[in-house]
Amino acid sequence: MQWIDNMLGFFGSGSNIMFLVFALLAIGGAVFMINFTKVVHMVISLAVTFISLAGIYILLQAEFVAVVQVLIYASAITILMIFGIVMTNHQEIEQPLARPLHQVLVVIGILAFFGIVFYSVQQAVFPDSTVEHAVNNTEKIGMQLFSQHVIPFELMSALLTVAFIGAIIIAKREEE
Amino acid sequence: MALRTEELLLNVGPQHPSTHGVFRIVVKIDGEIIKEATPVMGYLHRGTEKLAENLNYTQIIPYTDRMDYVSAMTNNYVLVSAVEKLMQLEVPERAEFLRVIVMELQRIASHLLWWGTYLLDIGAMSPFLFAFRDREIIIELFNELCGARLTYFYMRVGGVKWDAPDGWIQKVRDFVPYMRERLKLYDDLVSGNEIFLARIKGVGRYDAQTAIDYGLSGANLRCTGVKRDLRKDQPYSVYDRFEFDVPTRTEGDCYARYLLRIEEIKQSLRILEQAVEMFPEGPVMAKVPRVLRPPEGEVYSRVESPRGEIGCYVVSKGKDSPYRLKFRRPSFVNLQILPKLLVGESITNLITILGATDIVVGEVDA
Amino acid sequence: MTEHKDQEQLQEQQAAASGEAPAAKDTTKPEAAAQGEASAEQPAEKGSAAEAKPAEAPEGGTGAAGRNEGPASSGVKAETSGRQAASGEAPASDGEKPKRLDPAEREARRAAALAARAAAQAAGEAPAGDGEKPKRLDPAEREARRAAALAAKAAAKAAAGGGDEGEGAEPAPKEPSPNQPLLDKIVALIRDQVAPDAVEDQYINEVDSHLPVVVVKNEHWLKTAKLLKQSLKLDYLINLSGVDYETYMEVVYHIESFQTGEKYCLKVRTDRDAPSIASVTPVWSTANWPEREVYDLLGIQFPGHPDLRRILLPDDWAGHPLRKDYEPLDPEV
Amino acid sequence: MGELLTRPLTWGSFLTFFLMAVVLLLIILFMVTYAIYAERKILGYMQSRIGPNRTGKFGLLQTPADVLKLLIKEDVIPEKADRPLFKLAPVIAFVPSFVVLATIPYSEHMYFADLDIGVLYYVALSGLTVIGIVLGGWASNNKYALIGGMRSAAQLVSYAIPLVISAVGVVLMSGTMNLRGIVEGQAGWFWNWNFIPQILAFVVFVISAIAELNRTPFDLPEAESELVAGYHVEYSGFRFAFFMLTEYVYMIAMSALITTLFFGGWHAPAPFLEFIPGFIWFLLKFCGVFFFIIWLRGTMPRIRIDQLMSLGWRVLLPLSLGNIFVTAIVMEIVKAING
Repeated sequence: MQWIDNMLGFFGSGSNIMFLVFALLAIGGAVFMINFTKVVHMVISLAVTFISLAGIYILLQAEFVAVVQVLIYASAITILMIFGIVMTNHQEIEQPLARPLHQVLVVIGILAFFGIVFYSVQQAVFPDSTVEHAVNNTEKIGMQLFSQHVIPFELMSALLTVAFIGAIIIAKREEE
Repeated sequence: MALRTEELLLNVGPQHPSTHGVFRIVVKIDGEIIKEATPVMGYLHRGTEKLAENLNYTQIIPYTDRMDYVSAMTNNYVLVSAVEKLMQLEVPERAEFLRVIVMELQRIASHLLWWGTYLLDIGAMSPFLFAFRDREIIIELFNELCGARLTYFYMRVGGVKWDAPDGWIQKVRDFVPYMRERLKLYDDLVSGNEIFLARIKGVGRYDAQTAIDYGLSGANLRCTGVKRDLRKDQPYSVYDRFEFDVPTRTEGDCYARYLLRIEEIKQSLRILEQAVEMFPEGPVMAKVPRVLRPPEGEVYSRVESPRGEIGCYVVSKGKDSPYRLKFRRPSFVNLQILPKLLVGESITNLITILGATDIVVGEVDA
Repeated sequence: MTEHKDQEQLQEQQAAASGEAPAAKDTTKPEAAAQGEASAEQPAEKGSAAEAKPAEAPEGGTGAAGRNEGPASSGVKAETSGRQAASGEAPASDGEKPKRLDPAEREARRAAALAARAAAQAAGEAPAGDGEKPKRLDPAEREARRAAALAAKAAAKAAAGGGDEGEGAEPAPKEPSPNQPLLDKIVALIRDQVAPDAVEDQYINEVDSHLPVVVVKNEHWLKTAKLLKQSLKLDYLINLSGVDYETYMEVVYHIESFQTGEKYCLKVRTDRDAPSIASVTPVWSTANWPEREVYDLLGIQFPGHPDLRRILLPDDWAGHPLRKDYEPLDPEV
Repeated sequence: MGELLTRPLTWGSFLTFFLMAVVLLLIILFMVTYAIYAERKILGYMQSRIGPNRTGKFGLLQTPADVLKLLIKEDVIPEKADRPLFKLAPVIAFVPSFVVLATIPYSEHMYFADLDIGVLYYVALSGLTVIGIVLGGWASNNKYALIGGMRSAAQLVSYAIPLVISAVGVVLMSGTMNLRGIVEGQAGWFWNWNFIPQILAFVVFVISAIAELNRTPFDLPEAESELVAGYHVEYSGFRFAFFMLTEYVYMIAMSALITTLFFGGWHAPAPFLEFIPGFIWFLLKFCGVFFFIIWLRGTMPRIRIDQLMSLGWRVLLPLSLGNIFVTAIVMEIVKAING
């Protein structure tokens, strides 16, 4: 019974427990995102997923990515979506009732998928030496962006600026 | 396909901090821009005109106190002056002086109240407390004179009820320089503030033609450059004896109205200063019969109240109560232009414009 | 201070000099008091008004000093006359009003105003010097002065009352009102431009500063209103009120012109059972809410009004409260 | 305290962290209580009145009494409100306000998280509060609340940008985003503090910070004269208390952040004054900033929403961008001169 030992070892570490919590929240958020009927509720569960992902990034010691995740996805994008929903007129569409057989099949499929993944993860042997974490990964990211990847970075920013201006022009035209 | 944003129907009032009473404006907004505004009033309608038909003339006076409750003295005066006109009464000089003094004090008090609450509407908190503190002095003066702080019931047909107590005139005299000092402080605190100017300059603008067409009066009319002040144009009481200016401005916006009201306080102080110097001796009440029965006839009396022209149309059939009594309430008339001004403005400007109109809901609804 | 005393002495001398029967002089008084500046505007009486005013100042002293010889009463009196004088002065300094007068009239008014000012200087300064005195007086003296003042007042009233009666006798045919030309002008205009029978009634409301009143026939009202706004530049609707006269209903319009300064009162009568008067909201935007108010409280219909709804009372209110036959739905309330 | 953070997460260290967080929460609650009291007293003196002086000595118990009242008040939820979101919104608004406090270094040895990205962390987390505010406005099913919530969202999102970008100037000077590092870079005399070399960034930052705090003259979301009370108009009792708490905790956090970024954190203004503990210096500077924010409330009227937006996008953003540019150039020149 190696997997029980594995489990115990897993729960012995605080960061693993946190990982489990974040992972469950992320998945739960995604599931509820699909299942809620009110659009605003959906957005909130999506935000939960975003924040949980940020938590997982922190566990991976990628603070910069985590913070950017919160800054852009969890706050900016979520608020943008809420804005769009609240400002526009929308009717709540009644969910069509799912057929029972359909649901049973879905549950079986999910369980099968879980079993396969669980088994293969248990079987897999990870290499012992993990990559050394950068002590100051923000600095590293900065170095990478502005030295090796400076051209893609600039291209991306130009692209975003163009999209930004385009959006303004379209919005202006509609106003007239 | 164009994505349209939803139009909202927003009820501003009847209970809203910036309608200054129970008054409602139904606005249709797109985002924060007003597409349509419909004022709804009558929440404070007490049927003053109907009640008056069953009361004798002296009994009506306290009802006028409650119309424009921040300027009760001018309301008192418009009614008594109408009856005096009808009866062709000669009012003792001292009484007329007392009337002028209390009316000008009232004008200052009313403008102070407006100033404080307007700044509160704009979002500044301290001026409100400053204004109330200074207004308190005037109210205390009134309290000393007639025993009431808000609804004075001070004037009577033929004079005033109480003579000034000892030292009262001196207190009024002392108030003038004090208030001048305070006005300087007000100017320092508010009048030059960038945010304040940005908020009210150019907002709620109309021209003289529109103002006359809509029958506006008071600072709402003078802000368009029309020089109209009944105290000068058709002097009543003893106003013809005082030297004062009628300030006007030509911008026609909220800022002009703001400056005018501040300037009017200064002019009122000038009048007060002269009135206390010229204050005569003598009785404060003419000989009038116990029961007032004005002869048959009708009269329209008009007075420059802090809010504009308050008028009183009395039809008498020779009885002790009026056959018909109608008040021209400046707040009611001035408010009419509001829907026209609001279209295309933001909700924030609704407050700015409504505030600058200076209405008292008790007067709108009467 | 000495100057003031001199003024006072001068005044008393004048008073002594012109010691005539006060009643005769007083006849001009109520008129001057009631009309104020009106008397100065009046072209017919301009000369007499100008003369009356300076004469009045010493006369004020006479009335009082002759009877009571109290300094206080003379002060009161002198100031009253000063006020009259000043009221003559006010329009001249006003700047706006002279515009509406023709040159000749203006000239006359100027003369009147100047004379009045001179009188005011003579009389008006007396009370200022006088006002200082009471502080120095002992209570007894003050009491005496008070009594004197009251007596003076009563006497003045009696004299004024006598004057009133005298007035009726003096100008044998009823003295034409200063605003008679205005009334004639507007009536002629309406008759000429609208319809010969458009004017139902016309008179001068003497109590109300000689306000010209015209009663216009209901069916001609809208056309008249438009005409008045255009031809007479009556651009300011001061007040609009409805009255229920039990046999008919009436809507009263007080209208003023900012350009000429003329003021009129126009009335339109309507049937009481189906009251209806053309709306003047298209002419004066001010009329909008007052018309709604009249509709609300008196039930008069205003065809042509953009939005005739109740304004002060709730929409489901029964009846129109200002009608004389109004019975509240629930008398307890 | 620093070495604690580097240890692996065990149940023991978790408990320690948890207890410390609870203690911090209590301290913050105490500070908020007296921040409110201080605000009322200061405003009172500015408006020539006394302020609270009845409950307890000098009115010191006034705010605790108010809080107690709020807690035992009936909790009203509008019938047509979205109940789950209505209840969730105050929590979403409050939690980030408390979480951001973790990264502030109160003195050289007193801090909770030694993050390399302290500045970003603050901004990112505080952005989450907006969700709570918008949701509160939306869930109340009240038009005033909705408009208040929308205004708030628009305002907070637009002002977060100049806030971050103006802080970049400071980051450039210090060469780190770690708040402790930034403070350490400001040691020595007070002219080493960032507010002098980064005066432009300082001004932009303070303006944006006040806008972020929804304080006068940028208190539009709850502009009571227009929107009655803005997004929390339907809230009562302890849910309202949560929003109130959020606001004041942010005020404390922002004052602390400004102290850290621009006023040299725990450093004394002159080296010979270093014998006074750093925490005292921090507290003094913090109180100064806090007083400034209250002072503004006593004197300023409220700006209009469109003016607010154009100020943020057309004035503050270009200014802060320009500041980065100038700072970078000057730093390069200085580097070149120093060889």
